[in-house]
Amino acid sequence: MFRISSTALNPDALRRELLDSRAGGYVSFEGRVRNRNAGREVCLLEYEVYGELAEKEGARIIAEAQRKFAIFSAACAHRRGRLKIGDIAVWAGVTAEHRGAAFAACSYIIDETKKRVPIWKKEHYATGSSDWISQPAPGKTHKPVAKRKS
Amino acid sequence: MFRISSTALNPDALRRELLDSRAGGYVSFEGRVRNRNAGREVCLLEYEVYGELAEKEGARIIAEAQRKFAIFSAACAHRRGRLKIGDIAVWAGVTAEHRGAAFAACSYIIDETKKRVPIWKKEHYATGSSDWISQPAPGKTHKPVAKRKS
Amino acid sequence: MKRIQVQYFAVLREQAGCSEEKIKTPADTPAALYQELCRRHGFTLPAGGLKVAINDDFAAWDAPLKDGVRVVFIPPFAGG
Amino acid sequence: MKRIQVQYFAVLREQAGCSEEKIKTPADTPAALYQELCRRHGFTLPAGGLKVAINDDFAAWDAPLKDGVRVVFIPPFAGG
Repeated sequence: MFRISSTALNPDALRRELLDSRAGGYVSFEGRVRNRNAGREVCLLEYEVYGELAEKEGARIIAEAQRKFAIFSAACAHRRGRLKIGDIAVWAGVTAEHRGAAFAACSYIIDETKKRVPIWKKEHYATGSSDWISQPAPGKTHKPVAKRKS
Repeated sequence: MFRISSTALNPDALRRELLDSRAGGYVSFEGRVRNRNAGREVCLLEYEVYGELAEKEGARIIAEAQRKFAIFSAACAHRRGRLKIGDIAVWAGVTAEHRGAAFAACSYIIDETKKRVPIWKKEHYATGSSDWISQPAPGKTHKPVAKRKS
Repeated sequence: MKRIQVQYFAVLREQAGCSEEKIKTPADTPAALYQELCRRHGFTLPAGGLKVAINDDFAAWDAPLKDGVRVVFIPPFAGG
Repeated sequence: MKRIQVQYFAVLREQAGCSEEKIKTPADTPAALYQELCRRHGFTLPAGGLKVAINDDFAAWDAPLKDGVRVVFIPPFAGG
């Protein structure tokens, strides 16, 4: 299950959809809006989503995780719209008989979602300016996509 | 924070103790009582804890995780007493700026807890028999500690 | 001339000043179409950093552009 | 003779039939004490598979056993 949501993500409800009496291990990840990025104070984040392709690509990622790892179930949900500091932007959860597979699959889903699912993030700063942020090169922090038009 | 609890673990409440506006990533693990282990149908599990040493060793594990990984906060809680299928036996949660460290630290805490914290598990089977279970050799499923006295 | 529906997101949407437009174009590929749109809208992103989708599937920059399709130029993104 | 408090968990508790006892013993080390308790309680676990704690800290099997300490023999465990 891969879902784009316009309303707050509820990890407890999302988890309940996954649970299974066979599952010994449940691993989840929550990505939250931070108050700083690359040294700048962030006030607000806006997520824009190419919905049709995001849901297709997200479903492929979940199916790949099911194939690659010995897991029972996996899901991922991502927000669209305006988010405040501390709001959950993305959630992923995996259940498995053994925890190793659950950790690996959950990490895989988040990595691939960030790499492949067309979701854009605009950071609004305390200074009043804003920037569209792109995926950083490995080891780097996020950087603006393009200079703002003046 | 490492805690032995005689009552149900509440992941939502445990998570709230960890949250922090700096934290971009939150990873958690829940280990639940499964209905089968090593091919036998499990009805009930009993956890017995050497409390004084468990809390000392658990606190050491959390401190190690804080030292080894770039994380903000980490916690682990383990049940004692009788648990039913689906009950949470152990929970661990980690917050970090970046998700890689959060996944690694959460996995470390669970691995070390299972290896080093003196907590015993007795499985009660559908057949009416029961066994104390020990840590399996790598790649093996759990096995009984000793033959029952006849 | 082909009739193509183009959809914009994020920085391209802001630079185009709209999220969608219908255009008539002689372009045979997404690459040629993007060049044309750069001239029209003053896009600052080089094609090399973008991906392209035709009818909601990723496509090659030199894929044939058929009449009536929907094209999305996908700027660098960063979910999560 | 030393007075030692011994605490039992899990399979050792069940085989001893109690979770705690105070004993007087000539044993100088946890290893010697465990041998003595095996004879008394018929423990089936070999010392090689156990750990030992003195006053709630892990200790060596040949650590000196002082009067008045609390000893726990720790059978193989498996939390989680």
